[in-house]
Amino acid sequence: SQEAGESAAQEAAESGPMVIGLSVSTLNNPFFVTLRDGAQETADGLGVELVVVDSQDDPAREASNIQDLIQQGVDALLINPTDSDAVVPSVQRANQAGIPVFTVDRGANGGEVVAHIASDNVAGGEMAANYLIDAIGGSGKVVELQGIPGTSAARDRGEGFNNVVNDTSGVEIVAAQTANFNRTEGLNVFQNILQAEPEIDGVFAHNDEMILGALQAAEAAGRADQIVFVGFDAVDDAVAAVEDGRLAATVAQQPSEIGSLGVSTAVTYLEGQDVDSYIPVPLSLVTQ
Amino acid sequence: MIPTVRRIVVRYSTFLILAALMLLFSLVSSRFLQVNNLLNIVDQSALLAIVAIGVTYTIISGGIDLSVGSVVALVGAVSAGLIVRAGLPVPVGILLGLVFGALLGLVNGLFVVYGRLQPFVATLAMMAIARGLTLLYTQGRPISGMGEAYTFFGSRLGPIPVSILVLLVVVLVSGTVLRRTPFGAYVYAVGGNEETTRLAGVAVSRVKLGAYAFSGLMAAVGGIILTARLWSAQPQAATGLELQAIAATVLGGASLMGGAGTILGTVAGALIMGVLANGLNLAGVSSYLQQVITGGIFILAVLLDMWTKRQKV
Amino acid sequence: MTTTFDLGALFRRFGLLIAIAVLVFGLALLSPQFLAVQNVLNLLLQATVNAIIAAGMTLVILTAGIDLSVGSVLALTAVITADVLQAGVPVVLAVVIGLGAGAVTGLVNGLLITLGRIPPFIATLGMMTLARGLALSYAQGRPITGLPDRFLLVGTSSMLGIPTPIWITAVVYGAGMFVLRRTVLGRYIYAIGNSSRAARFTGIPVRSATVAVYVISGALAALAGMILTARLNSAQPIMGLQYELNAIAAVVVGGAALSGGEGGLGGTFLGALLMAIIANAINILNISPFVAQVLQGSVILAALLLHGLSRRNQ
Amino acid sequence: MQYSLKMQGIHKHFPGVHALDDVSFDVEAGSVHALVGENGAGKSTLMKLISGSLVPDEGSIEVFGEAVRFRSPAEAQHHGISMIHQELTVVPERSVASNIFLGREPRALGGLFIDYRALNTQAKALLDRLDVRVDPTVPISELSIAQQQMVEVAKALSYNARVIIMDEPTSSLTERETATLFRIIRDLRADGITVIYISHRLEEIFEISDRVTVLRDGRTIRTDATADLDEDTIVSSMVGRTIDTIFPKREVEIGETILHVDGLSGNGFRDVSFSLRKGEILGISGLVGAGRSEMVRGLMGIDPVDGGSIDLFGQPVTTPRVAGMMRRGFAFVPEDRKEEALFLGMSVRDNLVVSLLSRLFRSGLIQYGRLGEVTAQYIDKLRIQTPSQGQLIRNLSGGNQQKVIIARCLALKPSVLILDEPTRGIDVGAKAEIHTIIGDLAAQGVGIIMISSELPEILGVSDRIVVMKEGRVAAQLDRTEATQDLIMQKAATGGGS
Ligand SMILES: Nc1ncnc2c1ncn2[C@@H]1O[C@H](COP(=O)(O)OP(=O)(O)OP(=O)(O)O)[C@@H](O)[C@H]1O
Ligand SMILES: Nc1ncnc2c1ncn2[C@@H]1O[C@H](COP(=O)(O)OP(=O)(O)OP(=O)(O)O)[C@@H](O)[C@H]1O
Ligand SMILES: [Mg+2]
Ligand SMILES: [Mg+2]
Repeated sequence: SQEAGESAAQEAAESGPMVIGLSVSTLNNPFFVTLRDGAQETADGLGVELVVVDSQDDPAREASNIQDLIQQGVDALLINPTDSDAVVPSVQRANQAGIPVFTVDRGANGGEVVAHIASDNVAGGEMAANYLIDAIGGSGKVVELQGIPGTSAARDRGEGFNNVVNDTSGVEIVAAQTANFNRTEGLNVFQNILQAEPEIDGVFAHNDEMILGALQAAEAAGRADQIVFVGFDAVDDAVAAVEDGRLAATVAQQPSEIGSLGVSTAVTYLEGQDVDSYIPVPLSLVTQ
Repeated sequence: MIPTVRRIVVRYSTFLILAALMLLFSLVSSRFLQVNNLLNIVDQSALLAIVAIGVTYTIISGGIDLSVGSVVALVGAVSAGLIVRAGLPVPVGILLGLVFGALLGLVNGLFVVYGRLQPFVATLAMMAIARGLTLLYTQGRPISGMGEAYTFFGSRLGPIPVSILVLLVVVLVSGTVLRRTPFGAYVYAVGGNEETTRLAGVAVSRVKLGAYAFSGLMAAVGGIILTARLWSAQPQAATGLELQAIAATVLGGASLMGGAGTILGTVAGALIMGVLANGLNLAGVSSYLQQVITGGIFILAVLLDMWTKRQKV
Repeated sequence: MTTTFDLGALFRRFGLLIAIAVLVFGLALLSPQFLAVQNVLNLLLQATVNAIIAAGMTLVILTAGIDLSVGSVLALTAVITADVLQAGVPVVLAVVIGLGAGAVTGLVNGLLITLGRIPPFIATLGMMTLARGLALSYAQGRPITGLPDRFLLVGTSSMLGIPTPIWITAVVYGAGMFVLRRTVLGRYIYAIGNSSRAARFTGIPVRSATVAVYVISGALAALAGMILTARLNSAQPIMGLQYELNAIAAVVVGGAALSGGEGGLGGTFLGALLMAIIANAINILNISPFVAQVLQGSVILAALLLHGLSRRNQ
Repeated sequence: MQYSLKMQGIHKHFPGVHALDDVSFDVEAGSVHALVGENGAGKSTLMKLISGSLVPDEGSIEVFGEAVRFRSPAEAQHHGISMIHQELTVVPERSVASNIFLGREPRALGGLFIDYRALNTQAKALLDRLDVRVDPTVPISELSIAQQQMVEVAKALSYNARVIIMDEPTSSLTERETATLFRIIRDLRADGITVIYISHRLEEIFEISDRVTVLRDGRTIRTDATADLDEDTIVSSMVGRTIDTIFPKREVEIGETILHVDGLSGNGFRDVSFSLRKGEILGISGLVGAGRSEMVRGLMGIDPVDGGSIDLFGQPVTTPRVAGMMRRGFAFVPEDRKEEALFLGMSVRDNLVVSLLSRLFRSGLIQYGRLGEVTAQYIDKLRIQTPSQGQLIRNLSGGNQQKVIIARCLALKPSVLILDEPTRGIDVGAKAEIHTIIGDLAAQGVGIIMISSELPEILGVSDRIVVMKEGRVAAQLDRTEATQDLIMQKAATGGGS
């Protein structure tokens, strides 16, 4: 595929600026909006044209969108898959068309991918769990607010979190409920859980939207100071909440960095240079 | 002369809108009218078209089916599960999936006919239940590894996507059933005037059950195609597809009051939605704006359709 | 007032009440938390948004219409309200602007339906997509956070120990019932739902009354959006996804017919309450999210079948 | 004597109504048997028991000597019984041919498919026999009501039934189709087929039937040979008292011109001119599709008009709109009671006051006290029979429903009242009452426009008669010069007056 990259680079040199297609899983979520923005900024800086399509979390739409990008004859494809399995045929289709594929944030379970630029959601879940367990003093009752059931982010983050918690004696998950990645539901669901569980030491939510809702519920119930809140994604609102001391921590995946690295990696490759097949974007924990 | 032109405009307004949109997009992007892109559009619209054909049956019969999106996901998961987990041969897994889809549709019909529930709510409840069952069955994880015999339905035969061939078969069968058989005639009749149809000695219950079962079957076909296209059954697949299917059906000239609608119209309606998505992508319109434009064009198209139909022929 | 007080309607409401009572009794046995005063208040609070939207939806459905755009309108008006608040517009004015924006979307729906003669399902389906796109464009896909404290009071304050949103809902339902029972518009709404053709022949201002219900529905969706925004201290362009289906379910569970002319706000409130109870119980009992939807769908089906039975046995 | 039908001790209850109370009913084979009775007497209910769309609570039914108990229309059809229902039973979007053979389409290819060619040819043959010249492939909704009614007749014939029930088949037919229908009925009788015929038009009963059964309040009052009966006897058996005259014409002082219509045109009518004076009853007559209903709908502002002028009390009315016309003193009783006038799911009171609300309560707030008073006043004045103001109007008999609609118009205190087929499907008793009301109104100075397809009614009630043909005024006749023959001639052949 190195050859493919070279020929694509030649073609690009012949016919105006390089065009990179970016398929985003959803632009209804600020995390991916930031990812897109990071990519756009870097593309603008490098003089590359970026064509963005939005799958709205629908794998079928994603397949169509990628088909359309291929049709447009983009030089490289940056895919942020809605699902690692469902994206495989699309990756193969791009392979057949000779377009190099890069995956960002979420990987593909098949097809030829030049490079994968991401931070590891499972590791993020583990990181959150370790922090939370420390913060509550090694033992206690915790709650898990899950994302939309069946989505890969919910699966991976939950897996990482549960791996650690299940291995730690003294920590008990007293409630695991879905709030669909949604702030409103985070608020309502956690309000109900607060009602059901007189004793809660910590909460982990699969994304910041839900933890912010939960925070709101706990504050309204006057129990926010007894509970440690850990979110995921480090969206602006959450970082602000950490700064205010309301939120204990949020796992930062640096979406802007992911997007930016995605574009620059693709450009590097198209210019004929070698790139690593896995480009990790470090996770960090945003705390006060 | 003029009246003939008018009659044609009224009769084929959906197709004219489709043609106008295609003309528009071909001006915007030179790649739009390439054969490969046109094949892409049909490939991309096949799922919607097939599911919408099922919904068309229920709408003509005076009902509606909101459960199709969930049934697509559930059948996809079950057929994939039967093959991957239970090790059944692919044709058997697919066949059982289709039967299962028809059964789910039949259950909708039973609630409508014997439970005397309004179709909108009966199928709304089924929408929630089938989605829940999908999550339960998959435990929230996609199922993959069905093998090439299965993913064949999402692949291409030469340049031709297999989904288009499936769509053709579906259109042929469902169109013939609707236009040529007594069952099809009764679907129209029930939707046009249920009491009269009953008085004429037609077994109205069976006709309605048939329409819902057929809708379930079409959703099942869609489920197989989608799963094959994605090489995996996704628990959250096809969310929101029901409203798109209804929109396609209505764009195709069906009346939500029942009694009117055609298969070709529905297919054209689905193609309009597909052309819009594809054309806006090729034109590089931002996804937010795409939604605004899609909503606007949808309303305009229906306005135009209503307006032409009101002009006396 | 036979249209709202006929025996059948009474039976149907009675059936729903029994269903709710049985459910509450069972839940109280399963979890002592369930009937705690605080939980009851929570439950009512959580019911408010759906209940307010469903109130507008009830009027729409009584005219044999439907409004699929409410969820998107909620999001659109919420981001607009939050944005003008952040721009420093006084709270009262911002609320008026938000409600006005909701009313305008309703007006567009109403005009498409009456003048454009597009079926309500279709017109509002288009508006649903369109308004969602506008909300996303307007907010660029991001939440708008950090609103003035005075605005947050809409969602977070209490009066006499009862959260303000519950009071607001009570006022909405009180006003709605007044409109349906005591005003000429209320009679027109039932008449249009009964037979829009006859309504036209009898000189009822069908168009303006129809437009009015969609305007009310849009404004109430905006009101619900404000409560949500105030509770969350943030407005998001993806708020209110699928709220239209919840609201319709509440109305129908409450005994209204989608064919129009039949139903009332009392039933709708019970319908919204039932749905909130189910969601609350799923959390309180920590039922697996995988089972949750199956349960929700089944309880709604059971409630509807129960109506059907009481309707037939009268 | 062979009986095609014998019914014994039939009972049928509806919630709150004992619709049939120990009815016995025998019909001789090969005869035309008329069934008469007031609105709500139970005629349609009895017929539905025979045709399988209702099941009796008690009693026995024998068809050609065989005891039967039909649970569906299909079973009755198998026993050679077909029925033309009182209400049109058509599937509007389907073709005429599909409507006729619904449920019994000719099949092709081993029964799997419908043979549409055979369907259309067979339909055409049937329609030709009935003298109905329509294309069997057009959607039935494109036909006029009268044509649709004739298609219903064709449908009933197509069963090749031994017993054909006709429930008020002529209520929306004009004289010409009625004549055709009677010819067909005589042919059927000649072929030995039994016809059960329901009508509120007594002259038809005498013209066509061999025997008559009178129903009253769900009971059989009498069955006799038609020849042994006269109109007064039938009427008094039906209503349980004697009625002096169905057309009580009062002499009224006719005043100045209040309405002048000049060259009015719209969809279905062209260049219509006439005037109406205070206290005058203007009858409008014409054949099927003459455009009378369309014309008055245009006048009321329900349908758009595209030409002509309307002058009311010397004031021109530009672009009429319903509510505005009502404010100006118009009131309208539409042709299709169920579709255009009634709110079936609402109470008698709500139906009665609906047009008055905006006038009575300018603030928009309803005072129930006022509403009750007004309603009570009109229920009393028009002797509307209802257990309460809150009764759902769908539970009232057709005649009483019609009185509620007339009351709705009277409550507006109109200066011009337009009635489109005000007594269609209404029994003689109620009919006479409605005619009395119309006469009283005229006496009070109201100008009245009445469309009727019933010539005796037009002749009996009107002061002046406008005859329409193909959307235009064919003649204006004074009551002194008008005769049935003259009206028919003008309506059929036209020619200005
Ligand atoms: N489905 C029904 N439910 C309740 N009541 C009914 C029903 N059908 C008929 N009735 C009542 O039964 C009685 C007999 O009605 P039916 O229609 O047989 O009268 P009819 O003699 O045909 O009158 P008309 O001359 O007006 O057609 C009436 O009081 C009517 O209101
Ligand atoms: N032969 C025909 N084929 C199709 N449509 C017809 C035909 N004759 C009349 N019509 C339609 O029927 C309508 C008028 O029918 P209608 O019978 O209502 O007229 P009318 O004079 O009001 O008579 P009535 O109200 O007494 O039945 C018109 O719209 C006309 O276009
Ligand atoms: Mg009758
Ligand atoms: Mg007429």
